[in-house]
Amino acid sequence: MLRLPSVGRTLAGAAKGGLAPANPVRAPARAASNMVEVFVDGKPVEVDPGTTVLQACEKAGVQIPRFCYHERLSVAGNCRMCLVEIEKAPKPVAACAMPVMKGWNILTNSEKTRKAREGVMEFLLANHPLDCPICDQGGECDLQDQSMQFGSDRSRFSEGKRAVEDKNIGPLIKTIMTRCIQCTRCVRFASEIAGVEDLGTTGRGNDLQIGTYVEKMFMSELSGNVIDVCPVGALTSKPYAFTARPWETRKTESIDVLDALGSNIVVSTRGGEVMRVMPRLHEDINEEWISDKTRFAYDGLKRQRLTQPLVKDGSGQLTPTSWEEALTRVAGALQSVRGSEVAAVAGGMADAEALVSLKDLLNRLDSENLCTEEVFPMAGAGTDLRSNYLLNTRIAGIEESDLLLLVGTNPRYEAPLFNARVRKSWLHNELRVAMVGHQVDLTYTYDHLGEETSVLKELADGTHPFCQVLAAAKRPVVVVGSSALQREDGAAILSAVSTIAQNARTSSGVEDGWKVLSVLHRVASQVAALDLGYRAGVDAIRKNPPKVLFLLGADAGCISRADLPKDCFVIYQGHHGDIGATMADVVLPGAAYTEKNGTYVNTEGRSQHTRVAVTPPGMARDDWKILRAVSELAGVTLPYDSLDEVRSRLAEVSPNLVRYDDVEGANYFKQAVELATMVNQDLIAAPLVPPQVSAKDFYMTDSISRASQTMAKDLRFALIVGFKFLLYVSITAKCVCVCVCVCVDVVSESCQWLKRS
Amino acid sequence: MASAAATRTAAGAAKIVKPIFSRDVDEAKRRVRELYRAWYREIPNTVTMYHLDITIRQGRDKVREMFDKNKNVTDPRVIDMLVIKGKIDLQETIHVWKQRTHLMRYFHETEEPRANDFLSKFYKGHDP
Amino acid sequence: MAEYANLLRRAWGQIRGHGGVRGLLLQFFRVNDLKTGALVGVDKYGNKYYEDKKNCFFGRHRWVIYTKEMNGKNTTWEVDGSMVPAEWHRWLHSMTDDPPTTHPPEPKKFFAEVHQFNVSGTPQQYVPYPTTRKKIHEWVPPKAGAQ
Amino acid sequence: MYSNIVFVPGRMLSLSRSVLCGVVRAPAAVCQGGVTTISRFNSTAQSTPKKTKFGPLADEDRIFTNLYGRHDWRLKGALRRGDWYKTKEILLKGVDWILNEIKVSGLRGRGGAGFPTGMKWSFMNKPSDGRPKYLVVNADEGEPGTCKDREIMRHDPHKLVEGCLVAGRAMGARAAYIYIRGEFYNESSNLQVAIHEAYAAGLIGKNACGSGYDFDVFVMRGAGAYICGEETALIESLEGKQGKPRLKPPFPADVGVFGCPTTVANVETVSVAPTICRRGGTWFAGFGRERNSGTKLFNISGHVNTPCTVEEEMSIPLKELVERHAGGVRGGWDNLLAVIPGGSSTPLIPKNVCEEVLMDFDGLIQAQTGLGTAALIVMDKSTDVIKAIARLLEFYKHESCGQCTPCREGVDWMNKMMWRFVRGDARPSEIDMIWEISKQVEGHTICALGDGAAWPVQGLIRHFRPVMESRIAEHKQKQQAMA
Repeated sequence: MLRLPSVGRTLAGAAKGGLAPANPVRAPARAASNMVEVFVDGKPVEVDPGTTVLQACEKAGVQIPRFCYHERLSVAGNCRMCLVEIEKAPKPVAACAMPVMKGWNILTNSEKTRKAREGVMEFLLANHPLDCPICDQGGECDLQDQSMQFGSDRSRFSEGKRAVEDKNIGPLIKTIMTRCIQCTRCVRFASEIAGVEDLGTTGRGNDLQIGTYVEKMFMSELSGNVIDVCPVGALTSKPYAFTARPWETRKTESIDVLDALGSNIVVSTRGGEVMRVMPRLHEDINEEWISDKTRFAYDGLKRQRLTQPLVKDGSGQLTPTSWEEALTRVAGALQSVRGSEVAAVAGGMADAEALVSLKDLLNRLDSENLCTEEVFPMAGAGTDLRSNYLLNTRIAGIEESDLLLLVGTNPRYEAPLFNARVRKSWLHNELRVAMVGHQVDLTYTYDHLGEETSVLKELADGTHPFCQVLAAAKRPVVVVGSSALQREDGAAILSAVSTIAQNARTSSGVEDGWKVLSVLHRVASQVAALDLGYRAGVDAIRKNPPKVLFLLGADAGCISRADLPKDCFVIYQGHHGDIGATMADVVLPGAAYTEKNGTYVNTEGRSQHTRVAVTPPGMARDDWKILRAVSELAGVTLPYDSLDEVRSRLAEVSPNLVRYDDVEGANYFKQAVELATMVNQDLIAAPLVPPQVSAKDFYMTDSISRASQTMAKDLRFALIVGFKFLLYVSITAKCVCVCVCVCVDVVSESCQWLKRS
Repeated sequence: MASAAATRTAAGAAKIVKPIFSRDVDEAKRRVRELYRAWYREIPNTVTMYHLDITIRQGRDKVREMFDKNKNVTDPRVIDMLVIKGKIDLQETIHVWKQRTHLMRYFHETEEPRANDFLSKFYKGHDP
Repeated sequence: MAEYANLLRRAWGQIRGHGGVRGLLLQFFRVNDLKTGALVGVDKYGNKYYEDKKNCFFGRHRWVIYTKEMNGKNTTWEVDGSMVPAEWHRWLHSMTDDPPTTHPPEPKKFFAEVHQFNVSGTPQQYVPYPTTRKKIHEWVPPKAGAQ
Repeated sequence: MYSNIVFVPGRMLSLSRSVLCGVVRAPAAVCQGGVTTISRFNSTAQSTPKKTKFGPLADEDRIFTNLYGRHDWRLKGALRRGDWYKTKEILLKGVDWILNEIKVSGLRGRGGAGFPTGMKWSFMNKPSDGRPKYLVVNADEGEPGTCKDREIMRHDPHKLVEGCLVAGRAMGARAAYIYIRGEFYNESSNLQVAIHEAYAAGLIGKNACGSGYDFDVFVMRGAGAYICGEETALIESLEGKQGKPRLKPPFPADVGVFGCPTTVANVETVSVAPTICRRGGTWFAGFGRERNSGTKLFNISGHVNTPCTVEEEMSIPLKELVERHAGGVRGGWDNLLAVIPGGSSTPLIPKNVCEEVLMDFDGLIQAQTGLGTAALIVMDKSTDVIKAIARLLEFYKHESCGQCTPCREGVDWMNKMMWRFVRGDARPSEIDMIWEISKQVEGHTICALGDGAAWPVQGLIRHFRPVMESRIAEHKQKQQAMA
């Protein structure tokens, strides 16, 4: 590269400016945009000041090899793989950490750069075991790929290799620490994103090890992400170990439904079996992380499945049967009833297609008894105003806010990625968090205002001292957990919270587009069900027991046989044999979220859809198809035969449901508050305690995770390790005591000796 | 038939098509009859050659059925084409280029027709 | 004329060999064949084994007339090749010329005490099954009385 | 002292420094090479007439007058030796005057890198953004062979305390943290006593020396890691974290200890500052060659008759230094094999080079080694030089922090190879290989420990390759005889 940067610049300028004098034309433009011009292999690139060399190269389309650098983590700069030569600089610089200076010429493929990379690669491989053939990372290993591209073709390391003892950090993550290249990505992930200081380095030099200091579980609801973050096979998935190779799996982009966030996922399948679930990038929802439940509960999709229709025989035993018989039974039962004699309950994982089919079916039977399992206060505006039940601020909106008030929720376990977003904002944007409700362990500090409902009242009246902080906030957000609204005084709580939000809104003087009040849901189907006009809660059914009850994946146990008349005919349609199926007279096997094209609306009102990764097992069918078939046999044929037709019906009912990846905002806060004031319900004094208080409540919340053995193991481990850790601490404390005593003795001895001498 | 031919000539004033073999329907019909006779004579041979588990009567009935299937065809070009195909089929049968199953397939359809309505598709499987 | 005499003689021989016209017809409808020969032996189930080296060519010179009732099953019309027990199977298929009547087989523990029919096509037949683990474990509904 | 490993001052460090000053001052100065920058700053010293003879140092020119602890080290004795004399006046003369004196004196950092001190201190004089500034004194003297700072702290602690005040004033620091090596128990104890005395006498603390300037001095004891002598690792350790070097940039002058602008300086550098201010920069610049001016503490250890620490003029010939102060090499000069001239991390030089070489920064760089901390390790002909270097590598392997790859893996690899070379259990081609590996470590690491581990090996191969080859041949013969 003989061309100097200055020459290059004039050349570029001449080419661009044509006849006009190049520099005077270009200089003001650059001064105005405040950009820095650098050269990547002689090619000019304009970047913002403070950009690192690596980012500048990426902008120029040159990929720099890296191990320790990760966009969402702090820069460590310790792998040295990203060394590049800067023209006229004596030493190669670490591209990930070095900010560019004006006029630098970055040589990404010079002799010196290549030598540096090859040298670092050789050192990394020197102590890396040669177990790629049995390594789970094989095929998606950064070290493997980059050594093919940048490494030497032979080894000259003839000394003994280092070996490191494997650590047991729980039933989810398998560690093979000999493979570790000490990039510390996992350590940084744990301390920055997950917010648990569990991982760290011990030892120094060649004996540097990554670990948890003492043997304990890596207790984080986001722990699985270290598997993706690890560039080598040191941290791999324990349930996935030795089951599949990345090149033999088929990847399907889908949506997670185990919480209300709708994290974007990739489902890897092989031979009609889900092998693993991995995150997919979505900046507005999950960035590139997913929670452990999303990642590891997939083995629940293979157990306790409903694979054939079941019908109760004379002895009351559910026996397998054919679709014809089961559907005939169901249709017969439906034909004999009209109006309020038939009711339906939708569960937490029902897709919008099934929901709309069920609603249409029951409407044709003159029934409006359609409920969701999750309760939502119907007094006041209730679910009539969409703004009342959405996370209006949106997940990404938390990053712009400066004050967050959580009411009766534990986001760490109800929506782990929402919690991660809050932590991110708390860490980088100085977000202040306050909480009304049970004091739980979040990954950030917060002002605990108390767990009594009276606090809410004081906040709404403006008599609480925190109101001043609330009033001073520029972009406040109030998030109320859906569990808080499930109480008997839910309407009163919602009314109080919306008053607080409205007060904060007026005092902050924030622009109209900013939404203050937000509801954090816990189940995936709720928003879509409410959008479609389902009634929240099963109270109506309890009060007015039907003759025929249709359960669409309703497994939360809201309604039981005891609530129903003896001769009530219960139909369960779903994918898992759980609480719902055991009480049913007919069981219709449906498809789980990896097996159907289903529309789900997340808690912020964003409509997304899953895709078919595997076919439903056995005789199971898509949920809306079952309902369509039932309707035909019952003589009230629904007017859609294909998925597109169902979706156009969805669009008729609620157009936002088919505008995928688009958030339809809601904006009737004022009216909602006015209506809420008409609620004449009193707050109950009972403290606000979210149902998921600690880690042990996180793992088994729905029919899929209840069927998952991994989740069960994790739960057990969480309990055992907690105990073991206590034991450990006490032993360590004892040892320390003894050591301290000895030391004190020695010191006093030596002091006396010194005095004498 | 003549009127049909007449209308065709009237319509074909603008478009004159080249015949394959037959210039009119009668000639085509003659060819069909010749083919039918050839098949009729060949059936006993076929039954023995292929050890078919049918009687000669059944075979001839099948031939007739196959011819009757196209009885409403009036275009001599189409008829000629069908005759050519029939001849090819006959030759293959005479020379035992076929196997038993190829012949028996005339008597029994092995594939079931695809389901069309929603319900039968639903009973059938996942993705009809 | 001599030919007809011969034919008659053979016909008489057949009728006599099968115990009259009724026996001949029974034999004809049971096995579609009429042969007479020397009775070599009868196994314990009642199957009779014949041999005729003079009139039959090799390969058709030994045959069996099946018993009419074996292992509790009426075998008058439903005869099956697997009714021949192992020791006679050897002789019948010309693996040896020594019938088990003169050369009884050495007792082996793997010889079945009671000869079994072939169970193919019956519910007892062997069906190959995969040894890999099931991909989907279906839900087993709880027993009705358990609740 | 650790930071002495950074021994190619004009090249490595000054690139980043020049970049930094480019940011601070005029963006136009970026393109200037590091060497130019240095000569620009030292041009003030050029007016002195050319000297040709260096050393011995006259007694009245010694700065450290209680180096051997023959006098009282407490405040009373220090005052008698002239410490704290007119410190107030120095402080009152202002920042610019002090900085100018230091610049005129041509003082270069005594920790090993030899970066011009006046320039380094002047980096701190940016307009304040509200954060306090700190002076951190690097007293984590861990370099094998080096024992100069401990002498200062044990026998002349007031020189250091006063130096902290003067240097702190020059950079507008709020406080000084003295990070002292954990093993230096008596030294830290004496230093602490001296600080208490100074506080009691009103020399430091609120309104130090009555100058109206508030300045505190704290002592922090390390826990015994060599790497904590590297300036950023020292800062990390000071903050209570694992002592692992930080990435630069940002440099400590921007973001240092507790996120505030910080300068890390060596004990000796800080200690000589008051004397320079008192006697004038030109006095100090009068010693030694141009750009290598001043006096320096030399430590002479190893195979000499009287190992010692001595203050001498810079640029004194190595031979004269050894003969005059250390009583000569054991068994006479001809018995000399090699000398490591600047602490363990500088490459060794064989006898023929030792004859001529001058003990200063530039002279030793010409001899392909470095002044480092000016700790001479003398080895006579009884030394197994390969084993000596192997032992040094063992040390570096043990002290590598393990943060970045080339040092973590490379030093361990070189160590394993070196011990094979000691036995001769190697192939001759592996000499080239270890040279290449050392080159792969050098310059690719976050801090300079990797360089410090690579250089001794390179020095060995450069000067003693025949020894290594004959050792290998011997071993091969022995193996063949055994077989």
